[in-house]
Amino acid sequence: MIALIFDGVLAVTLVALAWRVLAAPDAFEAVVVFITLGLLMALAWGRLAAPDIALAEAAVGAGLTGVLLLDTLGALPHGSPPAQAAAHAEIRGRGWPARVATGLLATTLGAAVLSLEPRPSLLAGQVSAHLGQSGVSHPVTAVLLNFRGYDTWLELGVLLIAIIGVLALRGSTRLSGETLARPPAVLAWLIRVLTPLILMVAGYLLWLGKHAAGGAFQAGVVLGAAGVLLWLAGWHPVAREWLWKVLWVIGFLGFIAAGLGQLLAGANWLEYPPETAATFILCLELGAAISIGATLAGLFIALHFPPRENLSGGPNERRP
Amino acid sequence: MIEQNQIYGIAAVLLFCVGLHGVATRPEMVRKVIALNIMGAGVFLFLISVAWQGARAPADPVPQAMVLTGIVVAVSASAFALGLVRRLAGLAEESAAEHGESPAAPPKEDPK
Amino acid sequence: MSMILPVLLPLVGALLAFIGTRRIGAVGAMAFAVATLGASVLLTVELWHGGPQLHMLGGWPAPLGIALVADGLSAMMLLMTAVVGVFISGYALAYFQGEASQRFFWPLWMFLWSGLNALYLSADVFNLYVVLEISGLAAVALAALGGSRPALVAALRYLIAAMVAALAYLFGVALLYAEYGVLDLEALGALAAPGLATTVAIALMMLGLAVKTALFPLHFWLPPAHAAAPAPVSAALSALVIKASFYLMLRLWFGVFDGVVTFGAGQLLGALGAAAILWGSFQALRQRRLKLLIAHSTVGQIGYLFLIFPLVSVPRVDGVSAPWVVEAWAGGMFQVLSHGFAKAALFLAAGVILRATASDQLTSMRDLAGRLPATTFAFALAGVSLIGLPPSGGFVAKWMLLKAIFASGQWWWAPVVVLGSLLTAGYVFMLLRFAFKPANGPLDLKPVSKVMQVIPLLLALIAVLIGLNVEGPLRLLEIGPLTPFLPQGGGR
Amino acid sequence: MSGILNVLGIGLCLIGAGFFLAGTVGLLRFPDSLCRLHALTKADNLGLGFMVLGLAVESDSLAVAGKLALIWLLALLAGASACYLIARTTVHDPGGGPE
Repeated sequence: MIALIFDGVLAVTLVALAWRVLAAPDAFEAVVVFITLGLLMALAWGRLAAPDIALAEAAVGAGLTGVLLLDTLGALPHGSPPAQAAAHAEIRGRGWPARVATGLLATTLGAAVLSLEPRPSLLAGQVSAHLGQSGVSHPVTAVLLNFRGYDTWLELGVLLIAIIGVLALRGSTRLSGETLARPPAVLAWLIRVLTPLILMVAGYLLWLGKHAAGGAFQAGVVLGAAGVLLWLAGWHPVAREWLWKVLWVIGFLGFIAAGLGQLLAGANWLEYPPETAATFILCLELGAAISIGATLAGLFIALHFPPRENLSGGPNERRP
Repeated sequence: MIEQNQIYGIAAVLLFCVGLHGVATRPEMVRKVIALNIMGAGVFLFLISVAWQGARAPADPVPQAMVLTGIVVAVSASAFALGLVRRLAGLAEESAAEHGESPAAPPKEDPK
Repeated sequence: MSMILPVLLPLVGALLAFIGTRRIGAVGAMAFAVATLGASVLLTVELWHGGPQLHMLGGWPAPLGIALVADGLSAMMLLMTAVVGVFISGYALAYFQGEASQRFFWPLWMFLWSGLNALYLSADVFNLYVVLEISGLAAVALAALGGSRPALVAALRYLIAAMVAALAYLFGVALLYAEYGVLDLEALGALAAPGLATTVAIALMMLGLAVKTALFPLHFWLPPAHAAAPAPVSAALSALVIKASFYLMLRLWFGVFDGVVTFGAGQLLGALGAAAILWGSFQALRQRRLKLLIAHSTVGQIGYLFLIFPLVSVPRVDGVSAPWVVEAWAGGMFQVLSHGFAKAALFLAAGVILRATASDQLTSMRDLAGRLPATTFAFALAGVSLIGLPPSGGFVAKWMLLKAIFASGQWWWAPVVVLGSLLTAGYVFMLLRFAFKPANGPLDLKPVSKVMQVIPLLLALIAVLIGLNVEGPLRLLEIGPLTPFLPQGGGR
Repeated sequence: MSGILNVLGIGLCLIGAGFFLAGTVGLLRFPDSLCRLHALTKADNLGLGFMVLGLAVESDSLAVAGKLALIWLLALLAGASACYLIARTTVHDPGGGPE
């Protein structure tokens, strides 16, 4: 009973925070509340017995997305940019109709969700029945890398499209060239101390994925965070254009190499023999983690478009 | 009696709808991107509430894998959207600098 | 083996274009574009002789693994995409010559292509979400390539619409998974039964896909995005990308939820389609800028596709499909094909005019007939197909749709089809009138490469000529398990 | 024995929770950034410290207790640095900054 009350309070808090994110007059406040929402979401994942998601979401939802948003607010000039002004004009007068429509939608969806009856999933049963042949003992990793490895391969493609798209906006495939104000000494020191530790955590998570919560996604996200931190500290260990490109594509290429090799051996696309599946998965995961990390860090860095004059925007998008 | 995952299922629906409302009604682009992420969080929370199979049983791995994939897709799309926002702001500044004036005055925002 | 190639080859081309130097990238991507056409033809030939094809990814049978399934409908979409895709690629080689955006066009375009092919082959609702995101994100990134303010604003709006659509679709997938515990299309089709959660799931998925297809009134993002993109990109977006989400609507509606969807729901989709035909065509008539006109025409022409839903979603009598179902189906698919070729031709021809006159205004098209005869001819031919004059593919499409309309007794769609054609004729002739007007003074046109002039003409020719061979596409369509052709079925 | 340990663990966690509560109240009630930081760091360092101690008592292996200690150390490092950075910004730019 106490547990249910806790769940209820958490659920109400999540929704209230979401509302606050959208209602907050100040964009900076909205982002901070959004980050808080991400952290509380991690609690919800924990309550729903999904530690894999909690790990990834805390790092991405609250961490990287939050950093991207804050960084963007910092890069925008004071006040709303004209793009928002253009959009603003046509939004007027959608107050009550929109609220009623949202309410109706919420009622319908809510009714549909409550109409669901708990039943064991057919797929979950099949996953546990075939777990022994997958090469790993953690079912989430088995689904991601073996049973539905095709999804994971294509999803690495989505990351590649995002980085190519951002580079296209930038007009250059080069990441180096910008200089940032030197960070305070304490921050630089902290980051240098933490970096080896972060790398170790990423490796640990990667290895852990074989039999417990963890794996390429979580490790990759941690690597990405490390990359962002290093860059903020003014330390650019990877500056060469070709090296970045290799890091971005290596995970994707790994899947292609594995798939082609097996295809030529007469198997289906991304099919691994059960006896060597564990090795296949570990190699693919290593590549995927590196690519996810490099792409997330690369996205953050590439979003700092080459400097223009008078980039003096404050941290918040203030109300007039 | 309401089940634990139903509580989160309802919260998920509300997050989805609040996010959608934000995308439709908030004028600023950064806020729309945040609202999209809230919508996404709603879908993910719903998937995980579906995966829940009781306090003692491990959760269904398939929705968890779907959410992990979805999280990466969401962050990729958000990053690209923010790239567009920043490029637009940059263009506005450049054109303002060309015309020798400061960026256009921000529009008035309706008080909530 | 041949099942994965249409997905794999463009992806390898994309990687090559991204990693390689500018020159290697463009040439390599072009080579892989041709190879992708070859792979699509190969798969179609195998299908033609051997029936529907199945590939179990990872060696796991569905529903545990993801299945790739190719039937006649998939093959037709693959082939259309491949033919249009190769022409777009060839055009792009000339169009982007020496431009900075070239090195980003190729990887994004090849990613887009592989996403489309993966979509036609996938038989898994969640994998379809992933490939929708691949094609969606690549399409938005391509739409932003122009880099101008209007292009970026349009791309941002397009991205937000696409993201909302994808999330609505994903929520539907989640509801289906909660209800049935599987993701495979075939397994879902076998399990699906009427119920609140299922209805809401279908509604969410169709709504999301309708946004991506730009079905009226959810088309708001399309005209600016398609008009502001570089010409090869506009062609790909209008001819291919919106067709992909439409294909998925067909696949879900008739292939999976055939026993669940109702007559009324079909009528609703048809009504939206009818409104799209009238609204889009009328708006096109009012435009004074070339690319905006063509983009609005897309909104109108897409409407015809949605007439399939009311005409095919009719109750079966004694478990036998209504006799007009085949015609409705074929009419809709011919509209997909002919609009695909004709619209690609129009946007690519518009690119030629933009390059030559450096203007997007219709008035700047004066005396084009004398100066760019090939391009003007391409406009005329593509227009013939859009209007639906015999013997074009568009004529076959509209003729078959009308036949099905009268056979089904749903006569209320007939005036819409006719009026739509009249409005289309209106804007096509308006275009041609500008092109044949004598110039007021000397016009100096910039030279445009011959390749760019010939390719729109070839595409427009295809749009007309497919009307001469109705049998081939029909036989191809009949290969496969899609419900309308099954003698039995989950009758209501 | 395990009963006593259990009580001890819960008691330590409760003390930690008390520090967090006090810190939160301070964060909400104190007038300026520096005072708020003061409140925040107490919650971070002591609250988390007691929590970790309590959980370590409850845990059944040294490895888990070690990991918990590591978490506390990392939180201390990060908390101290973040606190310094915020304080530095406040001192350099007393009027500005997000309030």
